[in-house]
Amino acid sequence: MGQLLQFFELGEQTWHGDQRKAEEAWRTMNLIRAFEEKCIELYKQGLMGGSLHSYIGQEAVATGVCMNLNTDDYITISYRGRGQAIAKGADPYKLFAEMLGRKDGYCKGKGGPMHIACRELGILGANGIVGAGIPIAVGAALTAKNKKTGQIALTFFGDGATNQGAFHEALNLAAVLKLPVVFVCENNLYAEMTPIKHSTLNEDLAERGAAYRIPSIVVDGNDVRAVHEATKTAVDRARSGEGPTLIEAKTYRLVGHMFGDPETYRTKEEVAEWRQKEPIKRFRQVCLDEKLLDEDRLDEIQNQIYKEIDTVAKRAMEADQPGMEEIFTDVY
Amino acid sequence: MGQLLQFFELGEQTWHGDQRKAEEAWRTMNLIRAFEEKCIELYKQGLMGGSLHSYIGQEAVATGVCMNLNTDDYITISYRGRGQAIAKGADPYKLFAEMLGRKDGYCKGKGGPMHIACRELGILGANGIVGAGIPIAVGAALTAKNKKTGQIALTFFGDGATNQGAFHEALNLAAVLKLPVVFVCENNLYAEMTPIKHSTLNEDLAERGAAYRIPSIVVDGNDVRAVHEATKTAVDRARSGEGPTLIEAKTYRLVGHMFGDPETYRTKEEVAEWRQKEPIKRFRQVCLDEKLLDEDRLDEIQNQIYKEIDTVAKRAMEADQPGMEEIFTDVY
Amino acid sequence: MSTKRVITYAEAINEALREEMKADPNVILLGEDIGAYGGVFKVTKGLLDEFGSDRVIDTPISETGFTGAGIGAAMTGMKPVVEIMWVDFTLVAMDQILNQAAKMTYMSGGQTKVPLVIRTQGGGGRGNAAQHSQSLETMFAHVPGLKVVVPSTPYDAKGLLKSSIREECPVIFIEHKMLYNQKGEVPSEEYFIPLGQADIKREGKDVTIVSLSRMVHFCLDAARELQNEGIEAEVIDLRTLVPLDLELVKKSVQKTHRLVIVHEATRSYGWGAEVAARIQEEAFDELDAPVLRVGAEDVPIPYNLNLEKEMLPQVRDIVDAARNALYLSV
Amino acid sequence: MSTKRVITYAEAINEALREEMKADPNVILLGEDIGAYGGVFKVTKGLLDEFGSDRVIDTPISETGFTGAGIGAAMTGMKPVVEIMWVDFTLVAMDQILNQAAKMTYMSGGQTKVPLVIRTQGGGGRGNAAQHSQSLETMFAHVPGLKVVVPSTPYDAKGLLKSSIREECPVIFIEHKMLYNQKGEVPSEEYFIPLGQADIKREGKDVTIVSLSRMVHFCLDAARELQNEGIEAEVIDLRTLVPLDLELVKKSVQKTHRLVIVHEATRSYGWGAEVAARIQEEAFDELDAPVLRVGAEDVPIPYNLNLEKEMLPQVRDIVDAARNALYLSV
Ligand SMILES: Cc1ncc(C[n+]2csc(CCOP(=O)(O)OP(=O)(O)O)c2C)c(N)n1
Ligand SMILES: Cc1ncc(C[n+]2csc(CCOP(=O)(O)OP(=O)(O)O)c2C)c(N)n1
Ligand SMILES: [Mg+2]
Ligand SMILES: [Mg+2]
Repeated sequence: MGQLLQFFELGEQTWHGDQRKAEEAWRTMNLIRAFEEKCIELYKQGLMGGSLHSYIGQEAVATGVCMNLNTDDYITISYRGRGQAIAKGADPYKLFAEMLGRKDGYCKGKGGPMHIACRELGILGANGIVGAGIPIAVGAALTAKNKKTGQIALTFFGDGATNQGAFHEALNLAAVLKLPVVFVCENNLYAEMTPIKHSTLNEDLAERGAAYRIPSIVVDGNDVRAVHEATKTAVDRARSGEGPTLIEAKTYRLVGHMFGDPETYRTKEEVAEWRQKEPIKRFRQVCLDEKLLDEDRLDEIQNQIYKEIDTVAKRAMEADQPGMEEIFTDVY
Repeated sequence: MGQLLQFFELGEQTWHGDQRKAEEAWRTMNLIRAFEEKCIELYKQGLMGGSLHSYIGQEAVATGVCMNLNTDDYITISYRGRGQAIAKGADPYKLFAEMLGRKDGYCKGKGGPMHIACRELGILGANGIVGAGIPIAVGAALTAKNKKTGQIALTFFGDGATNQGAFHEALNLAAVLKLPVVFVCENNLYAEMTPIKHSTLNEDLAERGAAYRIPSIVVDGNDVRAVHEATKTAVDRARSGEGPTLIEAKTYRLVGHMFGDPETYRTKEEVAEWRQKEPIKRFRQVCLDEKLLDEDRLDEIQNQIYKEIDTVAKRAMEADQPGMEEIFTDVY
Repeated sequence: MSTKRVITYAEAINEALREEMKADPNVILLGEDIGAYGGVFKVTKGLLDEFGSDRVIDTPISETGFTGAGIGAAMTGMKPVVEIMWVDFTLVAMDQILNQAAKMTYMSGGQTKVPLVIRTQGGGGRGNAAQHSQSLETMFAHVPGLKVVVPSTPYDAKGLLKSSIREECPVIFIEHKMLYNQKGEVPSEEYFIPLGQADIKREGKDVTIVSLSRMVHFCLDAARELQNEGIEAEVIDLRTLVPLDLELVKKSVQKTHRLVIVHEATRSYGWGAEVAARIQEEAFDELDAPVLRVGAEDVPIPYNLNLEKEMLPQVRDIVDAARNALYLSV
Repeated sequence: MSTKRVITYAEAINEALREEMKADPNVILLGEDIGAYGGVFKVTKGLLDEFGSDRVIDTPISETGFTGAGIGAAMTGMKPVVEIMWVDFTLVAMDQILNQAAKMTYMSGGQTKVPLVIRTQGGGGRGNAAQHSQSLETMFAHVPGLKVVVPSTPYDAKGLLKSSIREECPVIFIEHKMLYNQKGEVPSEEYFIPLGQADIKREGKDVTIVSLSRMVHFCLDAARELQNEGIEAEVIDLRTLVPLDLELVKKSVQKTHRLVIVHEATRSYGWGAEVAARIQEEAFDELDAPVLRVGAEDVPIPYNLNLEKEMLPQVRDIVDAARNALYLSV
């Protein structure tokens, strides 16, 4: 099984001089961060229902992964899924509107934070049930293979999700049918308040992919370049008909599981340590070190994004509520 | 993960001169075979309801495994579960009575072939749902650990069951909680009419145990001594608090998945080849070669068992039907 | 029907699948042992040979996995027909069915359609015991977002399955194991039966008996017995629980003023309660007697064939209920 | 009650667990985040510290695995209380609940008891959308072999949970997310409430309103509004669906001759239908009006809070139904 498990190492030349990529990554990561921060603000103001599961700290995963995808590639995501939706190209206005339950939201306000979907972007839907989106992505890959469209499917899920039966059944099915699907496990070390190391003996969750004879790659999930490159291999494999790959991206969520989480299950020191390794700060340094983007350009983009997010959020806050007749539509 | 996967090899001295063991194994295997053959007869006569899933060909697994168990150790089994029940000490009369739906049956005729259970023997119950007995055995192991009784739990399931979510969740839970449980996968190469090699890429299903960091052993399931010895390691590990083990016993069912199965999915040659390797014939040769039991003794035991099974089956055929009031008992 | 042709329920379903697969290359099948073996009830016989392994896919034993894959495929342009071998096994895939398939369209605000059919079979009658004999249609009917079809004859099975495959929403199609070999007339011409239309299987004026699946035949037998006593029972086959054709039942009750509901599902909290509740709600003044229900006893299904028979509804129970509804002493 | 003491629903449940764990070393807890964290709804707070990690077991996210383990442990001498965080997630463990726990005793001919409690919580009201707001109690009630408890107050929750843990059969205990912070009187003395006893939460003579869980409070609010119009509603809290205390409902209907049933579960094929069907069956001549039902609309639960509110039963709907049952124009 050994060869099936690979620890990705970043090549020295990765993205060397590729300003376009750097700018794209910087832009997307900041957009996600700004969006998520704004959501917390809105949630605090009581403008949302349900729970809010923030993606802050994991931006490099969504960004690096989705840089490899085409618009018509399919993804499934989870309740913690706005980051990936943004990276796949989702419109922040429609996202905010959905978070706020408004008519202009992607799901007309009927889905909400846990059920973001966007048909035109191949975002098949976010899931509130841990692991449930994994077999659905496998089905999308089945379509792509069957119709020979060259599309692929990719699914994001957490470390905790690998303990669900749905994960097991979906991976085996994909392996046997050799489907064009990429499994991205965002290992942020915790499933709600339980450290993943308390709920599995595997040091690397990628072992679990290898168990189905699926090539599996462990990658530093806080390094956007590494994520991008590792996923590239997987996406290429899928697109060329070689079957599924699993990527385990090691990362960390810098905020609570959901808004209001007192985070009693981890130390302030642990969080502080990870703040040092957080993806946006790290990538800024990379950009400067490798002379990809200079300080001014980085700040300019960032400021512009934060401003844009502000404007867009305001607009969403003014958007209409869905009409009561929407209760009865879209059932069948 | 490498060391977690072990291919069991029979030592030269195994059972050397141990006539008691040989006689026990010979007796149990023949008892199972005779019982199963008689069931087919009864089924043909229309004396049973439902479907009949025969264990013929796999007798060495149940026998070799259960020789390691105490009466108060727990087992869970499947619809193909009379073999293991007999090996655990079940009374053929009560088994026949249950197969025939009679009042004297283990479950008063209410469970039937798919749901054999015997409380006093620790047989927690056979299951009609593929894989569903696995977590239940894990729970029994939890009791044993919690109460520090020194008991262990052991669960039998098929190759196909390893594709179910319940398998995955149960194994991981047992690994994490380090429970005294042994997982016995009887790989008879087929799940109903589908070759296991069409529904997983793993050459050895034991890989799947190793994936949870559970020590996993591949053993020749048609060699009762090998099964016995391999399981011994596992049972000892469990009993001494070292946690779960998975045993993959490679075997073959010599008859159809169920009575009436036309067996179109495999060749006559394949079956004939396995008939050469079938466990009872093989063990007879071992007994002779190793001078454990001589021809006369072997035949004597065998004849006696067949006679006994005949008598017992007749008695069961005459047993009473359960009273109609039984419809309403045992619900809560 | 223009052509007299008698085939079995299993053959009728097989024909529906074949025709729809021919008509639309997006129709694919997923399930256990459905390929070379043709399915344990022989419903998919010959389809692998005709349509190849890209369209008739044998799956590992992983109902959550392949039902989920069916959902994902349906969301992206296929029309999968998933076989879950026994309705009892839907319970290992219930999240995919009830939390995913049923809700996807709504949660996405109508962006995503899930044109998925889940074919399965249920019911008792052959001693398969507690985990292989259930009638679980009510559960699917209770969760909004699914249509629920439970056909009683070869004709209905074919016409309803063809319509189900053309629906844009998930449909649970529950066959009955004791009906597979039952024969009936099925025209060779193509036809469809829309979901949501109950069918009067026998006309009568004295009492209405509402049922579906295998129990329809028991009701017809009961109606014949009742006829001997001069009672004309009207037998209505609901055919689908969602949508529910309550109008036809109401119309019949307006004529007979008496209603008996018969199902093989456990009596308590079964779908019969819904029909009873609706009728007394909407046609209270039409009723000359309480709506009566005949269902399986509230116990798991025992293996012993005598016990099983006794706990499932029998013709005698239906006759008794009808007589009760007419205030005749039983 | 001898002692005036006011605590929350969550605290009452916590007390029940603590007391039963003290009383019987075989009582253990299994679930996600129930240990150090004390459960996402804080129901198991402090129990890990008091009873240790052998008895309060944090599990991986694998409801089938740990529910199954709960069953196996129950069969062998423990009394596990399994927490499934949201009732919506029971759907990933439905086989273990409905095919295993519910049927084990019967299938074994009474050899095996399964003294297992599955605690979970359901209901809408806080914008948790389609997969986190359901009321699925009817499904569990439909499958024989389980008892089903759905408490509405701290007092009931504590007394019923203590009894549930002492049952010899599997019990599904469904809490309501909107009730956890609700306060009520709970005596400090030990007490038990037997399963199967409905409770009159308010006496009245004009119309009977039957409900459970959070809706009981809505019914009481409705009763207060009705009182302003001179209508005295009797509010009955069923407390358990299995066993079902139909006698108390019948007695009330014999007095009021009018019945309204209120539940947060989807209206169609919900438990209200069963109560309606039974009452019209068994007390037909007592009814002066059809039994009316108020339930959630037959759609998945929308995220938007206005839409959610509108599709779930509200006090206004209950008042309207009661007026309807009295043939007063709404
Ligand atoms: C089947 C199921 N069980 C439990 C939950 C409750 N729950 C929501 S998020 C979560 C933790 C998931 O952890 P992980 O997969 O690591 O994802 P992360 O939240 O870290 O992104 C749990 C247990 C659920 N939504 N679904
Ligand atoms: C959840 C579930 N799916 C499908 C079935 C139907 N079924 C019964 S036996 C069987 C094959 C099981 O194969 P395996 O685990 O290898 O055991 P074997 O029959 O070979 O002993 C299948 C698919 C079932 N009983 N339960
Ligand atoms: Mg996580
Ligand atoms: Mg097998």
